[in-house]
Amino acid sequence: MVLERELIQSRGFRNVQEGADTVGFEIALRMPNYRGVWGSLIDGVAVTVDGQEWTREVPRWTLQGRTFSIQELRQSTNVRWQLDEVATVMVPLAGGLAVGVHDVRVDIALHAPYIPAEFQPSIFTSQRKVTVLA
Amino acid sequence: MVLERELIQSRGFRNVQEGADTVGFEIALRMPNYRGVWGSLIDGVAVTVDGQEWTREVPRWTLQGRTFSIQELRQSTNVRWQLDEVATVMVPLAGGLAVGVHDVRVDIALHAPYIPAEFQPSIFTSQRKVTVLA
Amino acid sequence: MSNLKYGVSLYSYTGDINTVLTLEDAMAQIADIGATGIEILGEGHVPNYPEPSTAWIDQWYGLLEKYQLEPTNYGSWIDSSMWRDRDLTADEGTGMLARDLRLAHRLGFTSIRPKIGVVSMDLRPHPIWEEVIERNLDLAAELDLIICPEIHAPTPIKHPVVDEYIAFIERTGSKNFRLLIDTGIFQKAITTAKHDGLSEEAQEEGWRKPLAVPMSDLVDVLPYVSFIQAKFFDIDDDLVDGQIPWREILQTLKKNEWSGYLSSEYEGDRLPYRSIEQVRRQHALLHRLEAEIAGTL
Amino acid sequence: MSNLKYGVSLYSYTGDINTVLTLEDAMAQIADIGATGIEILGEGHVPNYPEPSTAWIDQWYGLLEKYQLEPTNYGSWIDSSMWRDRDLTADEGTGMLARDLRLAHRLGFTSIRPKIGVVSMDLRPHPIWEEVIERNLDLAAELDLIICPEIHAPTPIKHPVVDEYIAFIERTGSKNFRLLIDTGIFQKAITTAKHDGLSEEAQEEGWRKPLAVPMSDLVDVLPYVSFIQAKFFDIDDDLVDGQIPWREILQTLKKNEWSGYLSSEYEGDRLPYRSIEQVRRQHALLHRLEAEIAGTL
Ligand SMILES: [Mn+2]
Ligand SMILES: [Mn+2]
Repeated sequence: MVLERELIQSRGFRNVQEGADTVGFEIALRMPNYRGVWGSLIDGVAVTVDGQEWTREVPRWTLQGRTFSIQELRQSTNVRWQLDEVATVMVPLAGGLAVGVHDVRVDIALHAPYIPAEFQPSIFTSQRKVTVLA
Repeated sequence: MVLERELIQSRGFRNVQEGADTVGFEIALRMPNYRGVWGSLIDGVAVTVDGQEWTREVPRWTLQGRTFSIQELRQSTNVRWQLDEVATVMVPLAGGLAVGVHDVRVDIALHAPYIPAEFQPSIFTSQRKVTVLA
Repeated sequence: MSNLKYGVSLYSYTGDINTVLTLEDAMAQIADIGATGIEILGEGHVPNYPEPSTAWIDQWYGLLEKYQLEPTNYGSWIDSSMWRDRDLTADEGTGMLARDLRLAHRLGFTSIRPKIGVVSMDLRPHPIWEEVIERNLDLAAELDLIICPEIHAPTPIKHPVVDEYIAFIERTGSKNFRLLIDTGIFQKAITTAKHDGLSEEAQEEGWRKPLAVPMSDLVDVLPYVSFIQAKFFDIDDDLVDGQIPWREILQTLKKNEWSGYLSSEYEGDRLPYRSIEQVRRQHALLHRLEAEIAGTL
Repeated sequence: MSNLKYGVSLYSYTGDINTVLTLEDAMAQIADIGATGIEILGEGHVPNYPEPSTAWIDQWYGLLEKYQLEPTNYGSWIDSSMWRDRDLTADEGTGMLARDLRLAHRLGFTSIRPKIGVVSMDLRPHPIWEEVIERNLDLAAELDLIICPEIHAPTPIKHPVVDEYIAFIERTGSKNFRLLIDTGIFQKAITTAKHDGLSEEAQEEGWRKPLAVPMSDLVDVLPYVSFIQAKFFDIDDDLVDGQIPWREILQTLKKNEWSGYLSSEYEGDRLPYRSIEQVRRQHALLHRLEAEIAGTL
């Protein structure tokens, strides 16, 4: 399998249900760096949908089948975001997003210890229109 | 494996040796149609390299490991150009092409019997710069 | 009671498949939008067609299971002018269709669309069509496959070709021959989508001219329709399709209690990845419309 | 007598690999240009790193055989600031490098480049580096692997960091520690290639400023150099590289009888498929230059 070239994948953009309630939405992201990294080097992702913003502290991360808050991920030791695996980031939003096309932007923050601390973290930005079906 | 999006593939663009002589060059092409076709529906490919042209009657075709002149291919019965397989077209040219970047254009002619004869063949054109290494 | 099911033809991903989408990626995309049916083109999507390896067939069934998809329609061709010096014989055409029926069955399909070569500007099928189909009706029955020629622009529903198909159904009484409707015949406005390979005039003649078949014509043949290819070209950011009248189509299907598959055929511009997003938009639009119509019927 | 061998690092295909190139496609590309060596990044190109499946390892060896490629250098990292509250300990770093040495060996590599976190704007490596490497020298010897830190812009050759590496080689007498030269240090002209993720200032500081290390500095350390990453950004339609002085580099290597791999590291704009064509151009250029130089030496 291959991933879409855009960091924001079409597949996996959807609302999230908890029982009968829609509690948020999630986005599948391709790793923007040239190597995969340990989860603790991920400093979060800021998400903007149709102008509404969520800071890096908000989205929850699912990597390799395990779910973390960003605070937990920064302290993690044995989970990775690989080049060939998507990260799923979940943004809490009561009622979720309307079915249809949304303008989504992500600013993904990653640490690279071999680059001076003054330049940390690296920020990888991607923006595109994607469609929620349900 | 996947193929390059451009019909003209980078991989497979090379000069062809026969013994000590360079007798031509070859280009690997992705099928331009939405289905694969039987070889007899291929009406040839015109090739232009850096302004020099060869008509559809000239290039030799290698499909599924077998090599044909275009006249032979038009009469063939059991060879196909599939969506997931490249066709290799060989253009005779004494000495071959110079090592370096070339401007290559192909005009691939395919027959589609479900389209009126008046509109046959369909011509699929692709042009790009590709590099010969040897 | 109408039961509409949704699928996607791999034709939608032309240009993307084998370059930026593997078969598995395409199936994952289809499953991700909640569709349940997958349509393929035998000559397009079966590696080493007409003789796929058993390894590939195993992979095919493994992926159907993994993504919970069912094979719907299998597109085949009867290329009646394969060579310059002679036409295909009825014997040869019969053999071709039989080969595809067997392969379609082996891959789990329940419907097959043979595309027959034409002999005139108004797209009359080659005269062998009737014999080729008739000689395969028993095999189709044995394999539980419906053979359905495609009603495709620029051929409308009210046309001698369609009349002949219906006469054939009535004459043979076969349950294994039906019609496939390509929704391109309902196109109401021009499309600027470029169709690779075709000349300007051929495109003018065949694809850009909105045929705008009225819904009443669809109603007339609906009892004979077994499958619908949901052809479209472009759906914008507001989920508006400027060419295909989806609300009318769905209303007609629901009101006339038609059940079966709507299988996406994206035929717009072939920019990398565009097909993926467009198919998502189409399904979002169709689901929204179906819910709205359910509220009004 | 200098024997130059040519390889490609999968780093070159960043952005393309996993999207428009599978591992096999990348290997087929490398073989197609007559290169014999493949370099990878462990954390980038090994699925489920650091614990690839045995199925993947079998596939890896199968592809090496099919495309007649030999594993050259394996890029690893010792991320000395993995967490916000504390640095990596020497023990932890030692374990990390040992893990990568074993994995590199298991995949058939003969050279490993550990990239160590830095503690200053002039890119001093974290002080654990010396203990981490020293405690792994025996393992490296046992596995026949050369550990080679990368001399990478903006760190030139005449720099305390490189002095320390050379002092380490001389003090330990180990044959398993050498230098890796990234040809970005010879960059003579500015590049406009965009490096994703880095701020403008970081790029200004590190990548766009031509460091233009003189060839005489390379000559001085050449006896310690075991591997060369042939970093480049753009080669034009006439096979001219405006940034990296390949003629001087090859002349220096040939004249000083250096033997080993030049492994392509394309680091220009990440437009889809551009890496493939740029690597082809680089190899065409290097082969042409090597032949020209052979005629003059
Ligand atoms: Mn159709
Ligand atoms: Mn490097």
